[in-house]
Amino acid sequence: MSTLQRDPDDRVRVLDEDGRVVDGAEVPDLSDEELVEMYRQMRLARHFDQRAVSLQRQGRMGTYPPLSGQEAAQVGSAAAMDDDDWMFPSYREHGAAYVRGVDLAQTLRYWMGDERGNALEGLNIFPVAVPIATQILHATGAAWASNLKDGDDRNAFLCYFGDGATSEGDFHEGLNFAGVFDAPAVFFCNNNQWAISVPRERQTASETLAQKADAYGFEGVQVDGMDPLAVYQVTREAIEKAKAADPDGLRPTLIEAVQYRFGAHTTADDPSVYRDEEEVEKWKAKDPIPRLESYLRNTGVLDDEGVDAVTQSVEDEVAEAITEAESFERPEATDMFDYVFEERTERLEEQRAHLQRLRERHGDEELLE
Amino acid sequence: MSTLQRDPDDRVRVLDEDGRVVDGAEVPDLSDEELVEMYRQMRLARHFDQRAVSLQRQGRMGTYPPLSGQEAAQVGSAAAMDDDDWMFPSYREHGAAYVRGVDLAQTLRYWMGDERGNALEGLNIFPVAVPIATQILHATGAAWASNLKDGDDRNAFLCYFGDGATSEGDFHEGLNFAGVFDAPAVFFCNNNQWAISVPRERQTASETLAQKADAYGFEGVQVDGMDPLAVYQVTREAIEKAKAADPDGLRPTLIEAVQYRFGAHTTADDPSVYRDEEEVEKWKAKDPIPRLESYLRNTGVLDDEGVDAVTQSVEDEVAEAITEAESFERPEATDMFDYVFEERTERLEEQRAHLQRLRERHGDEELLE
Amino acid sequence: MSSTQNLTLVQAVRDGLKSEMQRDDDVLVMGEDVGKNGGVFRATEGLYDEFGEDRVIDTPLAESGIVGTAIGMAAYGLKPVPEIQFSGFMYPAFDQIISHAARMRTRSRGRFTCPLVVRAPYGGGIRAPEHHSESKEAFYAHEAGLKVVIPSTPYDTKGLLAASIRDPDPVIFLEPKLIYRAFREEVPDDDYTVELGEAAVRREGSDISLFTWGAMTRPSIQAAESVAEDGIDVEVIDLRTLKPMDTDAILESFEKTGRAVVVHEAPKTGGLAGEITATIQEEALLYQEAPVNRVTGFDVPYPLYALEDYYMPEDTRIEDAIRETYEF
Amino acid sequence: MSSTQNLTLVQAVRDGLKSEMQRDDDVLVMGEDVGKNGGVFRATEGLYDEFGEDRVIDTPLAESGIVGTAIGMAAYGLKPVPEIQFSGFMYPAFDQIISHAARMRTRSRGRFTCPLVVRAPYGGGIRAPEHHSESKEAFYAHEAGLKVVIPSTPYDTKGLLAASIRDPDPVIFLEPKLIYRAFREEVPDDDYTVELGEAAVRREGSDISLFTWGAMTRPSIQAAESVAEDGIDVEVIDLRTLKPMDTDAILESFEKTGRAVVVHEAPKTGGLAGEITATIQEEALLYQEAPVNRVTGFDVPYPLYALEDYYMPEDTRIEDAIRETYEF
Ligand SMILES: Cc1ncc(C[n+]2csc(CCOP(=O)(O)OP(=O)(O)O)c2C)c(N)n1
Ligand SMILES: Cc1ncc(C[n+]2csc(CCOP(=O)(O)OP(=O)(O)O)c2C)c(N)n1
Ligand SMILES: [Mg+2]
Ligand SMILES: [Mg+2]
Repeated sequence: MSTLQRDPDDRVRVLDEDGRVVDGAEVPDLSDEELVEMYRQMRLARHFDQRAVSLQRQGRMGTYPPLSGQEAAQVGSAAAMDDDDWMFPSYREHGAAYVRGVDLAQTLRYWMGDERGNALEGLNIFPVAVPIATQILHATGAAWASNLKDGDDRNAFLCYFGDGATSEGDFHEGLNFAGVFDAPAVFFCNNNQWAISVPRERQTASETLAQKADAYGFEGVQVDGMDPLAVYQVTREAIEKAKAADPDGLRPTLIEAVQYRFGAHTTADDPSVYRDEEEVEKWKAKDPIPRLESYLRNTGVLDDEGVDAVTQSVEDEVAEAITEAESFERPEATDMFDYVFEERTERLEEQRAHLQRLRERHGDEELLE
Repeated sequence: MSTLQRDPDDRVRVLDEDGRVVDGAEVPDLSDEELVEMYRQMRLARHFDQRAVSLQRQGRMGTYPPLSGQEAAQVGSAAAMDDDDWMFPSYREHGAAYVRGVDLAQTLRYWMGDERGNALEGLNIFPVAVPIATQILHATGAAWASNLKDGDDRNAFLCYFGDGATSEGDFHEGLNFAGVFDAPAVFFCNNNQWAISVPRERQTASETLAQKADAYGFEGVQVDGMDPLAVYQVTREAIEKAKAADPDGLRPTLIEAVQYRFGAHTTADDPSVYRDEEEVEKWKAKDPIPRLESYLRNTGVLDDEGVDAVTQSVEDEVAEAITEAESFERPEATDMFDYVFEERTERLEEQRAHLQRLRERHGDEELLE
Repeated sequence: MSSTQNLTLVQAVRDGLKSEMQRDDDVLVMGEDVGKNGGVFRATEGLYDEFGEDRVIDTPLAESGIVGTAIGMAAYGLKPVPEIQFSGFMYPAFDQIISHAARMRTRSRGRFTCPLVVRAPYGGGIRAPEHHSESKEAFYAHEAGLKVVIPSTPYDTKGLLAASIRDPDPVIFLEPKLIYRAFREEVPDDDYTVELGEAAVRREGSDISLFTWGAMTRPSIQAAESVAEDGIDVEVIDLRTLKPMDTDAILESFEKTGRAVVVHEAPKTGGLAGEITATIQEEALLYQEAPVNRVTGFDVPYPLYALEDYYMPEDTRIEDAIRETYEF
Repeated sequence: MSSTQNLTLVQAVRDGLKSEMQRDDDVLVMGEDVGKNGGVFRATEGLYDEFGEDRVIDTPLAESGIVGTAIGMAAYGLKPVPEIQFSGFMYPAFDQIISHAARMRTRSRGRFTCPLVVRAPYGGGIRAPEHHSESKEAFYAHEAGLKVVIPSTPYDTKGLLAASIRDPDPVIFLEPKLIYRAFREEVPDDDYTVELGEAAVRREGSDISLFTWGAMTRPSIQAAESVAEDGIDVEVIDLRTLKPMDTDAILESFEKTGRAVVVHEAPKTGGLAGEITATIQEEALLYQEAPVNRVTGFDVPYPLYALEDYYMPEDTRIEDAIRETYEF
């Protein structure tokens, strides 16, 4: 039986909290190298996150949304995508983006206030958009376009969003359109229990978020979002289903990955105001990283040496990315006039010239003070 | 077992298409007088509708949305409300509004382009609002306010909308808020199979509309919307539930009343473009009016004489309303400045004076030509 | 010589859609009731039969859904032309229009663009229910990243629609439904474009410049003809594109006349007459001989039809304003 | 004599909410993170503890839901003060604001009203992510049925917020977050109102009138002080209420100076500087000695923070415009 057909209340798991395979669970068919790479990517996401938070504290970066605790959901799901599949991120998917080929330096650049960090040429990734849930419609639209354009050669379109996003009208309209037009979409809800300070129970009275799929006529499944193998497995099945015409069911799937954000909502947030340290500790016991590490150690895939090598590679890679990001030049001031329309209108030309005159007259320092 | 707890796929029925009580169904506890009054109100709604359509054809009224076929849903549900309960109509609820005390002449006046027809002083009815699904949020907000303001003395808040409305974001947000804040609301969906030319199947891939309630953690029920007694029964239970604190469940209910619009979407619409006469005929066999009439004749509550008396009273009442509506004076031209804010701003005073000068200078005929 | 057809404005919409769909397989039409039903105003009539349900798509009733999925489609290489049934129902899609359609190019530094055209009938005067008569072009013109087009003749409608569809950026295309069927004009069968951003002189004149667009063009010309009898020579300019606006045409005319009237249906406060006035006096104050006269809707919610004729600027009111400006 | 506190602007918001909630049990606060968390800017800090979860309500993440239910509440006799976390997230609620809050009184001929205040932090300059920096007051000012208020000092903030809450009609209350904590001012502990629709003269002057609001008030005063050294005497007027606008104050000042500069953060095209300019020349053309100079944001999507300082009008740019206008 496909995991997607389970009762949504029945959360899919592969590894328990100590990294042991759960009774009756099937371990997804991944090579040792692939497993180690998943582990490395999760470690990298965690390390990147810690460094990014400290850059922000030092004033070297603007507001930043941390992901620690959510590595299994991000890496497990992104790893399950095929090369040509498309990803529609929220603002927190730095780990998933990395797995899909986004330079860490680009990610940093974006959060350093440089929109060029969001220009991901050549990758099947939509730019980060901040308004909650709105990207769900873009994912549905692109997936639906693939029905219309791509014949049988369809890709899957995976869209991330949070538990809070499920309350927005765009969530509803997006999933409804996906059902009606049988779009090859995978809706991946990172239920990290909190939408800033609002707990999951306050967001909706429904028992699970997965069951909301029923309103759109397709399947919903709840997965342990801190179990990378379970996430991989469920996402993989959803991706395959999206691409295979199944006369008995619809292509879209709603995945609810149950997880926890260990840190603050963003660097501007202080979670101690609204949640207990106790709760955080409870969830830290489910930390996906030691969990996968234990599994890999237990199965002999990884040893101390392997772990050290990962640590080293991760630290080097992040350090390098930070150096690179900080060495980027500030964008040209007039850059802002260049992406309004394909061609600058007369009024934009005038305004651009006006800005140039101001810069000449007063110098950049004066204008930026 | 409350009808609300049935599986939503299991449509509640009391009368079959010939007006006989369905096996095992319980007939709601209504007196003969109440039953005859329901019958009369349905007849009146039908007759009113036919007359309104012909007024529009004669140019005596603007665009009008007919209700024929939907009388059981409107009258059955409105009759189930207690005096102090609140109603939030869509634009098609002329019948329900009548049951709740709205003058037919007022309804006509509104569709004759006079906003005063929407000013229903003294009745617990919200004004008609045209943007689809938006009134669901108002109903939820008012119901929620009653939680906050009215202590245990809560009223129920019944909100009507169509099958098409379930696709809008406001439907989702409204039901979600109602679930979270346990608002005493009854969401009454008139699933008349069509949203203008878009069929129900195209609106959403979910099997029923009733099952969408599951996404909000409360009950959804499907009822035969062309069976006035079934509609009455289900609505009555939902209203009672909304007012009684039940520790085991939430107050709101979603009712999907399955029915059919016999006529055009509005007088501006031509349904023959998008649907077959055959389909219409199939649904006409379920016409709620002969159905209730048969039941009342079979049970001896009504005979030819009674039916004739109803016919007469209905024709008289509608004719009178038309005369009254057509005798209303056009609103004062300057009326439009009076309900922008509580007090006219300086700019509104100027504009009002400007209009008055124009009228004096050129006369109303010239301005209105 | 290419053949023409005698079309109404709404027929020209349909003809424009049709020829662009024939020209480019990526163009598709989507919205509520646009398919089988051919649109509530028949603007898409026949397209469903000709192009099939994959290119003329009846959607669920959800405006944010329509525009939001169209944005995803556009980014994926299609050229969707979503219809919103009435411009008063664009607000549920406002976030997608403002936050995404208008920002996608900037956000992705040009990798993703939004070559979509949001069509909607707008404006009053047709005895319609509430929210069916608004004209809020100023909302869209204020948002960087959007173009705003309002045709006033059948010929322009087809050509401007084609230009909008071929434009690589999002265009809000508002159709004056009051004149959907008010008159006919010869419209070429072949496809052609009328360039965005160019105003049209509808009547040459030397005393006063009148700037307007959409359904207000006709009563403006009428008023101009009427005052011409008294020797007041009004130049009537139909702006056609509200953003980018043809400032050159505005200034050229104003520098000739030194007097201007701006006519629009939208409420006065914050309407585009203010923008035009500000532009004029910024660039041509020294030519100015009288205040720019704004003839607009009143600052009230658009009234139901018993009163709408009092709300709408019509020839009498425009005439009054012309005389006032002339005599200043 | 009544006591005062030395408050920042955001503290004055909180103090204003608090004293209105103490005064009137029907006033309640609702929105995302306004409760336990006290708001992402701490504008509702402490209110949850003082008034409880029935009057300081954390809602699900749904802006249309927040404003739409607030409309239902308002019609049912409460006085909700919904917060939208950033003004860039008001668009999902746009339909409820435009089609309902602004129309309820008209639609029901005054039976139902919308005494609600939609609060949102607006404007740029705080190094925030996309959609956190917009200023689109012109959208709301263009809609009949809405009032629009933007304070620029702590004292005014409390008084204008109180006036807005007591106002029987819907008010869009935009808070300049750039100056949420920029300075402090003595604010009375007791409740008081600052009347809506009245501008404040921030600096008297005789040569040029400068009209502005919100966060632009401070750099405008700075620019005025700077040009004063060269003998240019600028009158700085903070409009405070953008709708209804204090036209009398505008005209009175302009008739004295004959020259004006209008400063706002919003993009130029369709911004309220156009409305102000049009009003001035409509009523006081004969006093005008130079074009009204619009110093505004550029017509581009608000850039991410690496470039935002180039986007925002600041004292240098304002100073340039003053000199240009003076020398015209
Ligand atoms: C439309 C909109 N409203 C409000 C916000 C402000 N905001 C940013 S993140 C957030 C909470 C999101 O919660 P959730 O969807 O659970 O995602 P998470 O941050 O937990 O990953 C809010 C309210 C926004 N970005 N967009
Ligand atoms: C927000 C919005 N979008 C579009 C419309 C135009 N419109 C009016 S009625 C209608 C169909 C409504 O269908 P349904 O909800 O099933 O109600 P019914 O008319 O069948 O009673 C549409 C699209 C509208 N009034 N409001
Ligand atoms: Mg969350
Ligand atoms: Mg329907």
